[in-house]
Amino acid sequence: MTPFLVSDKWYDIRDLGNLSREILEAADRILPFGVVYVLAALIGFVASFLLFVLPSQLIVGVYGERRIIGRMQSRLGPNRVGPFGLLQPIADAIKLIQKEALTPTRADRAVMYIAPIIFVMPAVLLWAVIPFGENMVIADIPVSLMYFLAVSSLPVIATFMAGWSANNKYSLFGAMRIVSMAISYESPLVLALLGAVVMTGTISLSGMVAWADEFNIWMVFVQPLALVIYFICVSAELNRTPVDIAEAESEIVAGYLTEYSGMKWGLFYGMDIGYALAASGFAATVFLGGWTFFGLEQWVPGWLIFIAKTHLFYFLFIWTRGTLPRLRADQLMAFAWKFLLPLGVFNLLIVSTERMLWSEQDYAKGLIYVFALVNIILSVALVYAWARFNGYRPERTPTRPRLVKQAGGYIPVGERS
Amino acid sequence: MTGIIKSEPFVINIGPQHPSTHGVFRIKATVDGEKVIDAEMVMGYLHRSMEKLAEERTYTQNIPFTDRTDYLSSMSNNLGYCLAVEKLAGIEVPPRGNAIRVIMAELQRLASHCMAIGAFANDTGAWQTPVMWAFREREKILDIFEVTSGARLTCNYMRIGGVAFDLRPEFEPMVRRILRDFPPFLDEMEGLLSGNEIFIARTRGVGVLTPEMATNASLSGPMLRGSGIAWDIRKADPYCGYEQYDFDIPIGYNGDSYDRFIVRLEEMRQSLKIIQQALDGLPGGPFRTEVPLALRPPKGEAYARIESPRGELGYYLVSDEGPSPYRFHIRPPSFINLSALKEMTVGGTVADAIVVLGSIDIVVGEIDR
Amino acid sequence: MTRELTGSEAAALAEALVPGSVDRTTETACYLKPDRLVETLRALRDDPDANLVHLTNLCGVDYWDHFEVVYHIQSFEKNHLACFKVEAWGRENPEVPSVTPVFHGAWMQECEAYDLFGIRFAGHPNLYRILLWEGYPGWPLRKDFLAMPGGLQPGLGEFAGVAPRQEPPVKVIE
Amino acid sequence: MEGFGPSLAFWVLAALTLVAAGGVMVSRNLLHAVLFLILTFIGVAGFFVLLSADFIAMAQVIIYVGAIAVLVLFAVLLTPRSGRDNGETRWALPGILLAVCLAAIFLFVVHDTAWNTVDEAPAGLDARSLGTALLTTWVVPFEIASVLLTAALVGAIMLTRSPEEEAEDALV
Repeated sequence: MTPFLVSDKWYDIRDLGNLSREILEAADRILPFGVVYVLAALIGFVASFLLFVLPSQLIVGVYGERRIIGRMQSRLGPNRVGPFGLLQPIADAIKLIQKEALTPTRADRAVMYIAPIIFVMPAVLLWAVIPFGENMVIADIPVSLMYFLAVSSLPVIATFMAGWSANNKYSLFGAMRIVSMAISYESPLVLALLGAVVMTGTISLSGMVAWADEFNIWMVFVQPLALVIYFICVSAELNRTPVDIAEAESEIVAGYLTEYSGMKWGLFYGMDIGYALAASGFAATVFLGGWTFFGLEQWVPGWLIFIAKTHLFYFLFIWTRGTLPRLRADQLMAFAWKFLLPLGVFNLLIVSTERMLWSEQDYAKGLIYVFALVNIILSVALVYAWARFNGYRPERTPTRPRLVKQAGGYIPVGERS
Repeated sequence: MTGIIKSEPFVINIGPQHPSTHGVFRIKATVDGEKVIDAEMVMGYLHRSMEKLAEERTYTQNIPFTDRTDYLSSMSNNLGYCLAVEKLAGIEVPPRGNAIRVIMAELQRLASHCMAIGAFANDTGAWQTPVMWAFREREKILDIFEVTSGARLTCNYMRIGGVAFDLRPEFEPMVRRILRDFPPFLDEMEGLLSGNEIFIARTRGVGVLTPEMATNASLSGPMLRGSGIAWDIRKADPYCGYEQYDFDIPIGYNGDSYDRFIVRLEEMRQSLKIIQQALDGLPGGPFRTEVPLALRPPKGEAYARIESPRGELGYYLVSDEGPSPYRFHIRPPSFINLSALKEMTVGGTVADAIVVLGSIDIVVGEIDR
Repeated sequence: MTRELTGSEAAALAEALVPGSVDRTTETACYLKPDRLVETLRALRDDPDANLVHLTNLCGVDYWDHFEVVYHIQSFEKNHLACFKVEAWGRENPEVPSVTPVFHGAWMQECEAYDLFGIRFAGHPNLYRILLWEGYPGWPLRKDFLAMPGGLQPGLGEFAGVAPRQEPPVKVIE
Repeated sequence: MEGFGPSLAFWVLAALTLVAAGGVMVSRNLLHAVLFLILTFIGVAGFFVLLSADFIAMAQVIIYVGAIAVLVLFAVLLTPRSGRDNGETRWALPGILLAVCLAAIFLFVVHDTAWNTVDEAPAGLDARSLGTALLTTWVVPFEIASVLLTAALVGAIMLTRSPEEEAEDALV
């Protein structure tokens, strides 16, 4: 199974967890009790910032997003600072730090100051439970899926605080919208994830990866509808473009960020990308099999596979951002309650039935592929049927105007000219 | 027990510094939650008193002013003013001059509509992609203007009695390239926006204008045609020989923002048709009638109008036989197209108001003059 | 080709609908009596023969002793354009009736004419200074405007909104 | 609970929760009170973690912080009086008296009850056993609670409907 690398040894590069564990245990033998954990936390913070936050969130996130969007918009994107413009995010950050952080006179200063800090913390905490590879998870708690949902509900509070405290009507609009959207989109999101939970029978992310590894199938094939619902809901919660009504720049200027400037704004901006990456990582873990790739992880380090999957998913966010217009707030609410929520319930019903059948068959391995096929067909049919039921008739919209040869008065729609 | 959640109406200023007002223009909107219950326009931030200034300068010196009213379609503005002066003084333009004018005006319509649909898509929230694509094409047209007139935005190319310079040899291949490249771009734009469910959901049924309302509110251009009224001054009152060209008037169905968008898109196709015909049949000969620099038209008045990209652009000139106009009035299409803004926005949400404003396609330089 | 009605043609249309509404005619325009203006334009708008439904242009002109308000109204179906005018005498408080009840599109243009000429439009729902700010001294498009504050020569000194300096640096018109 | 870390965590969390709870009472701005309430919820979730009830801690954060607090924020924003502070109330003195009485009862109960202590965390506090318990042993209370919540949902919708909306629906 292990062709050229020896497993379970600290020098096995496929598994960085071994290395860090070896180092920790060695240090624990030398240092007095407890000190090593404080040291490890400090080193871990610095190292994760240097090794992960900086390259992944700043370089790949900001730079990659700007380059890809630039390519989609037939322009170049950042290409001046450093090789290929790679240092552009760092230059931006330095610029933002130098800028004055203005606070409006009548603003609620304390709340406005705390909001970006509260916004940043969950973005970092989210990564604690995501397995990067075998044994490479910071806190392998048994309820890690719940943990992810719980922590990711915190930034809503921070954005609300930001919008409300700035004493600006646009900000207040943004705060109102984000609060109503958080309420609406939390329920279909949880319903969609429940499908995956019921299928795997665990709420631990490592358990889900192990399930994908065991049955050699990714959750996305078993639960395609859940992934679609998850993607839409998470876009809404993260304020990504098709549904970024909370900071809709053409309507309410910048929403809850209107009065922010300098690094306070920079934290919001940077962590938006951080959340999008965390959500992508979560999706890669739950739906795309995490660090496994049908056996390829024996040859390639698992964490590389995981990062590739994460950025594949993140590319979806960028793609939708570069393509789609924005929905209106009331349309979004209607979409969540009338479309996503019923679909989520249907999906849960289907997956529960399948799970029951499956458990009666003693979790036969072949049956899961049948389920996958059935679910893909059912999902398409369900979306189509529910859209028709909601009165969706695409053929009613003519996309070309009528043409007339001669100028004159009003021509009613029925009349040919 | 009533049990109704009541929200307090409050006033928000959309503008003057706002990403979607396309300049310093302000809507004072009273909103109840997200719903607009009253809208009031505040304008004049860019008022430069052009009509007064023009009374102190000669007829020829006034041409650069017209560049700066609607700075997104300076060729059309030049043309309208020159037509008014020619009508007042009874000057004939040679056929080559007319053909060049038509090509320029139609290229300007392409450039201006690029901006209009790009900015409109931006207002619906499409994050910059349509506007960038539109700008890519617009740049090519501005390059042609640069080659021909020396300026990209404020061209100052038309003259009383013709145009300022003859065409350069590079001109024709550049226009042919536009004719080749533009239809694929329009198809691309249609693929990106016209059939997009979100775009349709955002614009269909938003800012509906009935034909009666559109007529009564003096609207013109794509606003009028979007409401189903077949009215195009190029057809109804041809100038510069538009009667020789074969083209159609696109008209909409319900008069909503989406109709105005597809009308603009189709107008670009029609413009390409006109340019093709005008370029194929470009006559030789002089491009300008010689006109005295200090022109003194006979006593009288003239109202001449053209179909500018935004609608009916009229110039009303009164002459007292002096070297400068006694009265110089511009009938700005985007100013008068705003007449129905309140009727279109009230009852919708703030997001709808932005879409409606985008569909009107205002240029603040023209509103305030 | 749009037919531009001559003054007498336009007068005939107006006179047929509202007798006694025409003041006089010129070659290009038909002068209406101010007190019959709204009535006449409404009749012309509703009459299927005249069908003057689209008020294209509305503007004021200052002729020193009187002001004229010019209305260009066109028909889509008949494809003709008529020019009507009304006169307002006196420089202190010129007033003409507002046609906003007939043509909604007139309201902004009337505001503009009020703003720049000081012509009051009686019956306008909300006549305010649309381009300049409330309290701006003077009416900029009047012919005597630049000579007004402190009697300054046009193009040489200060704007009307600025208080004149103690010693005007420019020559004063006698 | 033993060891330095958990003890420290307990005292920090206790201080945080108490200060935040005090903040809810004394803050004059309604929105600040809600934000302090959220902090209190998070502190309580921390206690659940200390009690090795991970699932309940996470549920506490999801439901109370993610949903209920957001709903409260929403309600406060929609209330026209939210701009005013709530400091000027005639009920300050009775409120304090009530709080003192309540505190006395709690202290009495805490002091007088013979708490039995265990050395290690009880087994079966994970999500699976919780779900099994809810859907087997406690299924009747669970269902009754669900029906109650559904009734509350329907009632809330009915109460917030305006007469105009009802008239619109009647036409359709």
